[in-house]
Amino acid sequence: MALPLEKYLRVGKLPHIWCPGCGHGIVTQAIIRAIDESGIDAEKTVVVSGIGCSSRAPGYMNFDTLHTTHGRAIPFATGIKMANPELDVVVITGDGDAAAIGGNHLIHAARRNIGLTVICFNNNIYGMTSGQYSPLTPTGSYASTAPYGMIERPFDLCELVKGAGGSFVARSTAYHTRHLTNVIKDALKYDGFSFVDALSQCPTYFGRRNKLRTPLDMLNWMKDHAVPGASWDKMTPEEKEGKFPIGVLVNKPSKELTKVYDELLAKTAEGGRG
Amino acid sequence: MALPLEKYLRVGKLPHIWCPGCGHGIVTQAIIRAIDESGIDAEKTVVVSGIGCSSRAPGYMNFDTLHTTHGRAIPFATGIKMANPELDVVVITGDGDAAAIGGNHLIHAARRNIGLTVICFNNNIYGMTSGQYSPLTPTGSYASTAPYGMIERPFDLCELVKGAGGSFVARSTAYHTRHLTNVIKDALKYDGFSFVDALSQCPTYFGRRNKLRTPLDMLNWMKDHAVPGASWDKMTPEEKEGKFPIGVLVNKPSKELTKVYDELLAKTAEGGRG
Amino acid sequence: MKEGKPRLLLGNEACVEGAIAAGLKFFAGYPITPSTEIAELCASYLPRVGGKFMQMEDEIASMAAICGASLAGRKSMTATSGPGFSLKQENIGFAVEAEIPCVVVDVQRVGPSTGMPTSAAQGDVMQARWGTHGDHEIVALAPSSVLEAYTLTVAAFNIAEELRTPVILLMDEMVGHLREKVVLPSKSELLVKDRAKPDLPPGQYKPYADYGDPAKVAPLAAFGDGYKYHVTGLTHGEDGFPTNNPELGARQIKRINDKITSRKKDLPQAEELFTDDAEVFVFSYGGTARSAKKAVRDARAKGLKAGLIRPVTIWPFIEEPLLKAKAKKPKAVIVPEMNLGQIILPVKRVMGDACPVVGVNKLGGRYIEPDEILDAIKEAIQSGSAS
Amino acid sequence: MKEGKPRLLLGNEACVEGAIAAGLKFFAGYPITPSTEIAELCASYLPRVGGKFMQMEDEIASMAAICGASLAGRKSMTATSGPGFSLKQENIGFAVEAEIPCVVVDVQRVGPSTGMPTSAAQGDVMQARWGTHGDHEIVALAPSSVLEAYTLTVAAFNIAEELRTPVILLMDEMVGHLREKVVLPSKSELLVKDRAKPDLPPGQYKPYADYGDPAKVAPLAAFGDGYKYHVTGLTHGEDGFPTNNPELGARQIKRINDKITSRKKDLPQAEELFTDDAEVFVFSYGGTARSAKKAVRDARAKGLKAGLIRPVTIWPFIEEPLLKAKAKKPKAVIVPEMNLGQIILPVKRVMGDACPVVGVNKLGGRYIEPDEILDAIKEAIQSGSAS
Amino acid sequence: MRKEFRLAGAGGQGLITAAIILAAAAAEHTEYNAVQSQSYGPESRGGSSKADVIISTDEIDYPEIKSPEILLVMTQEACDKFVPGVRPGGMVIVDDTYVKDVPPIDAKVIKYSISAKAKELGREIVANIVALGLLVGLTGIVPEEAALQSVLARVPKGTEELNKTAFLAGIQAAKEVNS
Amino acid sequence: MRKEFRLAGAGGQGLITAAIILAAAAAEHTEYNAVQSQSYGPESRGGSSKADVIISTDEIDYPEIKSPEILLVMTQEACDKFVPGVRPGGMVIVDDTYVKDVPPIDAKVIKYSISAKAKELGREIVANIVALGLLVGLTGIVPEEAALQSVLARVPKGTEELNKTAFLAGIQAAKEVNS
Amino acid sequence: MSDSPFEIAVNRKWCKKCGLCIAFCPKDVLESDGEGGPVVKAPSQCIGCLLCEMHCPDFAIIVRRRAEQ
Amino acid sequence: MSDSPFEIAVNRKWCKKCGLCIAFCPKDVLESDGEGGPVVKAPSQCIGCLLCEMHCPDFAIIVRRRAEQ
Ligand SMILES: Cc1ncc(C[n+]2csc(CCOP(=O)(O)OP(=O)(O)O)c2C)c(N)n1
Ligand SMILES: Cc1ncc(C[n+]2csc(CCOP(=O)(O)OP(=O)(O)O)c2C)c(N)n1
Ligand code: SF4
Ligand code: SF4
Ligand code: SF4
Ligand code: SF4
Ligand code: SF4
Ligand code: SF4
Ligand SMILES: [Mg+2]
Ligand SMILES: [Mg+2]
Repeated sequence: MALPLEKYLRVGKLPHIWCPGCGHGIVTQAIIRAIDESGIDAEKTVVVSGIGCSSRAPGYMNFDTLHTTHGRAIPFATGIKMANPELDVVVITGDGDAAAIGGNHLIHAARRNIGLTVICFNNNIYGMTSGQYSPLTPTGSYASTAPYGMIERPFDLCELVKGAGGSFVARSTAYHTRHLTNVIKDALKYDGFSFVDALSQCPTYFGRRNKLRTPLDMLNWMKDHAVPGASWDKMTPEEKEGKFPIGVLVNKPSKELTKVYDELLAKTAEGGRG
Repeated sequence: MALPLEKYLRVGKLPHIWCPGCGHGIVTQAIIRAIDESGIDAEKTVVVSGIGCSSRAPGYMNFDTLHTTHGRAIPFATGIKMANPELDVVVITGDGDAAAIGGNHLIHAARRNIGLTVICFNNNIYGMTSGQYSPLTPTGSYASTAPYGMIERPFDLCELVKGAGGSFVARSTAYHTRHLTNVIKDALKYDGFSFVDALSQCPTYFGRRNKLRTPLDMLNWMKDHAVPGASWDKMTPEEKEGKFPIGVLVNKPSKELTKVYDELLAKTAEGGRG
Repeated sequence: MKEGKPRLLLGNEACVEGAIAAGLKFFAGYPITPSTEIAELCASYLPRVGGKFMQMEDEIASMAAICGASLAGRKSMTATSGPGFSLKQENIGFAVEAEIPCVVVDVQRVGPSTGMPTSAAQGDVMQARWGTHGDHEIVALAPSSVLEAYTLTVAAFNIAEELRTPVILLMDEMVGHLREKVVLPSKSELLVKDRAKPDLPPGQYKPYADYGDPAKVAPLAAFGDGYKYHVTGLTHGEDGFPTNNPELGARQIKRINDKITSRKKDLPQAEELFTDDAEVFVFSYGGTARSAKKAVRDARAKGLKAGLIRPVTIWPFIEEPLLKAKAKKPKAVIVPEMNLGQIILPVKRVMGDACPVVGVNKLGGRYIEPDEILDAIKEAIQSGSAS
Repeated sequence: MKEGKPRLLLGNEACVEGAIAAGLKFFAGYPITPSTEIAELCASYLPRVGGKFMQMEDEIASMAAICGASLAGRKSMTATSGPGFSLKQENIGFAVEAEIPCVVVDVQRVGPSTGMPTSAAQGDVMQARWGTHGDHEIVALAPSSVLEAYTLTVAAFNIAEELRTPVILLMDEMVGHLREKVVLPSKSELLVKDRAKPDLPPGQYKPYADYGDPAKVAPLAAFGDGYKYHVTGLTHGEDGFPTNNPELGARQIKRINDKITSRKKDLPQAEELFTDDAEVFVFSYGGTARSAKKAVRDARAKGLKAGLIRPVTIWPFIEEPLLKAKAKKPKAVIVPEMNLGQIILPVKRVMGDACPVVGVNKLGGRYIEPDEILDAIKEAIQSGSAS
Repeated sequence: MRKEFRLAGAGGQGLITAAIILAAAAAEHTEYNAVQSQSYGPESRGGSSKADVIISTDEIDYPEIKSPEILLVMTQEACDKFVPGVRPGGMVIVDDTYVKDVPPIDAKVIKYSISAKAKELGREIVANIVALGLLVGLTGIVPEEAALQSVLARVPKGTEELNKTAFLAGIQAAKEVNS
Repeated sequence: MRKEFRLAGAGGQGLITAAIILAAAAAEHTEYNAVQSQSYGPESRGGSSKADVIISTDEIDYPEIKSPEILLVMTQEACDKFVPGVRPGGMVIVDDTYVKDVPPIDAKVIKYSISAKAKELGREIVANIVALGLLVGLTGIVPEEAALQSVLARVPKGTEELNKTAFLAGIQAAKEVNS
Repeated sequence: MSDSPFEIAVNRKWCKKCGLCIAFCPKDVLESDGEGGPVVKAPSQCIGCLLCEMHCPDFAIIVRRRAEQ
Repeated sequence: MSDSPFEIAVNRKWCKKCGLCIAFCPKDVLESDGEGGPVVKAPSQCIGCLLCEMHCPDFAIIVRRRAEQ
């Protein structure tokens, strides 16, 4: 079904500021489509972001939208969800926003199982500030602050969130648009903290510097290196080398925090311990 | 061998401020013993901490010692190690210091594989500020800020560090003093980022509130719930319930960051790309 | 809570009760001495009134969470002390820029850095004004008593909601950790203000409307109310969307500042004691003002014409009482502070060359004693007479 | 780098070259417009001189890392802009309290909050002074030109090392992003100071010795040198260990402040232009001072007796040039700032009731034009004559 | 009327609680004004403990006590530290379970084995309430009934009986030592 | 002598680089003072781009240009926006590959298909250097040799030849359009 | 004009000419306008797979089933 | 006094009487001083296992092999 643009986008704010071929528009579209297909109430949906190219997405999306400070989207969103658990709260963030400055909030939200859907537009680079390395920049890649090649190891964001206790973790890419949409739909449906590592391309600052000259090259790189989760589990470490799994990687039920809080409120209203 | 007190402790600063039966003294002793047994040079050893009861330990230890701000011991230590890779840099932190406010630094240091040995005095509570819950307080336990019982899920610190890419991860307890000492020795020997989750008891603020009336009760709880890593792997999820593994849980070689940097320096001295 | 009856309350506890009376429904914080009781009591009391307490991973997250909760329509508060106050600064700036009502309590202790965590100081006075980057005005109130810890917390919420701005309750350890007899105002005596809600339909609502009159502040819709509006920390236009237009940007920054300065007269005014015929004025706030009051009373008992000006609103700096004093050509203004001299700076600015402005400063966590202020009063009167 | 030859350099680049000339060996930072080039150039240049660049996970960690590296004996620096400067405040306070030499560059942009990231402002002036909690003094230098971005960075390192304190290089986008022709001083012209090392044996070394003379600062051993000493952010005694003794605590806080204020005369002094016979003074710093200089020159060309005071050291506030001006009974002091009026506050304090102190303020990222200042000069001279 | 009290001993002896109860009794059950404050250690654990109470008919501006009129000491350390500061003609109440030497002082010195008594009643932890009873009995600063109400309102649920016994034991002791 | 230049077009056309090279040529190879500045967009991507250069025999206090004497425009948008601000009697250099309409203006208007020329030379990306050559050729503000040195010092390694060709093509063009 | 049940709308104001729509179309429906933007060359071939639309970063190409309108 | 090769030193100034040393001694060498601190009751039984020392949070009990001194 064609995208119901006017319903979900602030068309008056378009065209957006993103560069030609930037993956962020593709992922944004997938989110909108997933929201549409999952039938959640747009009036009760809040989209929150930090700072970065990725974090500009909410400005184009026709919901209650909140563009916060760098790295802090998740705690802002936590306050919103706690204040009004009726709301569907979606967080849009970047690899720098979520995993560099915002890493702590990410793992704590995962631990708490607060009902947010966090989608990381992961382009392995700081786009907004012109191409410095991020904690997701692969070792050896070039960036404006890694002129001799990145010497640090990158995170595997899904492993990180899993290690923090996250009970819904998924990954997809800007290449796999339908898959990405479905994965986001699942994340929206999950009652608890859900995290989607959405690989996006930054042709301007990552691609050019790293011999992926066009957006298409970058999308094809995603195609070539992504492995469906089910196949992944059967691969040897050698086969896994350089590849990454996509799909819903963790999905186990666990009571969402505001629901637990509601029980606490019911208890204290009756006069519990304390 | 009896502890060579005078060599490693600032005896003039003792007795310490910790409460009777506090586990932090036990873990501190294990660290000193491990340093002694591993034969590293005390003059080239720096001990860094954040803020908390645990973080007071360096003040009693006869090395170059640095008592920083809450949660930030690891980045301070990172600067020290980068500035002088010859130094053995040990970080002493608490569950609040390392995993609440300092969680981001912990995961980034693990990711980078910078050569620090981080020992978390994990007493499941904020001791210094009188017993608020921490991200390690078990669900259902009581704390001054959880008068109705803790409703959040706790971290598994070892899983968290592993998820962040940590390549040396271990756990022991104040009950298992010899084991703890050995595990810390292994951590000190590891060339890269090493993390030890050292369970400690806070009788004053955790024990009293949670029906573990004496320090001994708390140590016995550790004994009863710890499972050696090897047995752990063979247990069913049901058997694991409520227990935790101890021992060296991850130990895989990976090049330490300052070593990688040295290679970069050698390369740029020759005039590399950039 | 039993209204009207006398009670012995801790300053920090009075703050929590005030907050709840003012409608607090969401508290996010991170423990730190000497503010911790505020978090602990919120954890205990809030669920009983259907509110929520959340201990966040740090102070940055706490400040963020209360902003979020406020946008979702709940009155929100956080509490901290020096180190945490430093960490909150970036998001306090966000609340200023995005005009989010909320209350931030800073129970001051000795700094800088970790300092002396359990000892009293008034060292964050200038930080409260200037701690976050960029041009901004802020409202900060300083209670001197346990009763004021209550009433000014209520006032802080009212101002926050009316002006759509973060309000700092600038306590100090002396007040926060003091237990004192209080008779709290009854519900009917209490003025509680709630934020205005938009009466325009969603399409027409301008969350950052500029009415030309800075004292008029746009109403704030709650997320989920159907307005689907945008909030950002970027400089923005009336619709809330970012602008790069320098004129628009300048106007927005100015408006946010002016809404506060233009309302100075509506903020809690200074308490004055014996100022009518005073020759020497003591200008003192917070816990220290208790010593100052005693010193002024003692001075009067000795026949010395001392007067007290106790600013309750610390920021924006309200000049009137000092200008009135200046007109009386006083012998001196004495400014006792548990710091190296902070509020004395604007006092000097206002007093100009009219008279000496003398600091009585004390560090290291000890209270300033009434006699130290009394000595300064005596000296001022003597040297003033001599000249 | 080719010394002595004229070059076209970016302000941010000159800062990096100055830092390296001063001995920078460790940079930790987190990218943020408009300071990012400083990080990028450090990443590129430092490894070539055996130094290290590290991009940390955030600004808090960056500030922590440079403190650590400095204690390990390396000259260290970080660079940021408003939002990051707010985040660094807690650990800047640590560096103050633990007396750790380091340089913090803040390239100011429009705030508050995210504001206008690529536009110029001077909105962090007061934050530089008061941003961290508790009583503290700070040194902040403001370059007006690309050459000064170089020379003042060198000066910042020298002051940091000599006084064992963090030094703020308070740039603004206007200077940081300006390319200008410069002739850098040669190595031999350059005065580079290194921190004093203890000459006492480890047992006797007092890392926080109080010599009675605040201008004398204890030497700083490097970690690993065998001194096995203790460093803390708690209020501490001469040996570096925490103290709860109020007298000791007060003395320590005072000493750390006095070491800076007592050395005012050794810090970079104001540039003065036509001040001898001026009737109107323009007091201006940073990028805006370029407009001020042009305005003053234009005024002189028109026969108007305007003079320029350009403070180079912003904090501690150096009063002498203003006191000299005050003695001349000027018609006005004009203070142009790309903010709502920050440095004008101490200027007013110093000028007292001597003459009007007039702000020329501009927000929204636009530079103040020379003509706007010239108009203020004209007006001051006219209304000064009229009265 | 203005009376200044200082209660001093070791952390864990519950003297802060006792001081709060005393101040609350005055504040909530009499016409007097009352303030209570305490010094915190570097952290709130271990070490010594000191709590002050001022009860007055006037407004209490400055809440710090320089030389208390009535001092209760429950450790030797507290005794050594605070006895010299007692107002001449004041009163020092000493728990001679732990305090062996009282420096010479121009004040009425009352000795009683407070902690021993508490132990005898079942748990030493109620020594603070025994001490409070003693203090109230000796000074008559607040009506006994008011003080007892305050005790019952502020001790942990389930310990009311024990604390009441302890308080009354203190009152009784006051009669004994005074006689 | 004081000359003010503005180079304006789209992000990615390399006009900032051209401005830097121009200023550097003056600063590093002549006695003149020079400053160069640019406006950044909300972010440094996409959108329009504007770079200013002042070259002067005097000290340059205020670095902002109000009405440039020489304006280079490489997009229609830039043309529309900046042409009206050109100093009367100044010069406007227009890349008529992209600029179709030039508003009437009291200035010398020079049109040349800069981008087309660059494409012809191999890569449109060197249009900025063609433009620079044209500008230097037309104004003579710096010696051609100095400008060329600056070009070679500041373009990516491996592209020197192409850029030299581009620069010389610009110089050549200047002769053509001037004749 | 076409016998496909799908109609393809390109919004030239938003299109940034990245060429992704063209590259992803499995049916060669689209061709480049010379600068990377799409020209609908063979509308009848369109199978409505939405690959162009879903890969467009600029919401600039929308494929609608004619009935949808 | 004892025929054990180990000597047990208790530092009463540091000991906080938590009782852990006593509880952990496998040989009942230690007994409580009534307040939780250790009294060396049966020095001859000491096997030098160090469990007391290593569980002492206060560095207040040290067991040395006599030869060590
Ligand atoms: C506190 C703070 N530090 C730094 C910045 C500068 N900054 C803005 S966005 C960004 C990185 C964005 O990277 P990412 O989150 O990956 O988003 P992308 O632009 O790549 O989509 C940085 C460092 C800031 N705005 N605030
Ligand atoms: C920025 C900041 N926030 C809060 C505090 C207060 N604080 C000091 S220690 C601490 C928690 C300590 O807990 P943990 O790290 O578990 O150490 P423990 O005392 O339990 O050993 C807190 C919240 C602080 N000093 N600084
Ligand atoms: S810089 Fe990169 S991430 Fe940002 S808009 Fe351009 S392509 Fe996208
Ligand atoms: S409060 Fe807890 S952690 Fe702190 S010293 Fe006491 S027992 Fe140890
Ligand atoms: S919908 Fe499919 S077939 Fe039709 S134009 Fe798009 S990509 Fe091609
Ligand atoms: S994918 Fe979109 S932006 Fe790219 S060329 Fe096609 S229509 Fe244009
Ligand atoms: S060393 Fe072992 S046997 Fe000896 S006293 Fe200690 S615990 Fe007992
Ligand atoms: S373990 Fe240590 S502190 Fe505890 S009783 Fe034994 S000697 Fe004393
Ligand atoms: Mg990114
Ligand atoms: Mg802890």
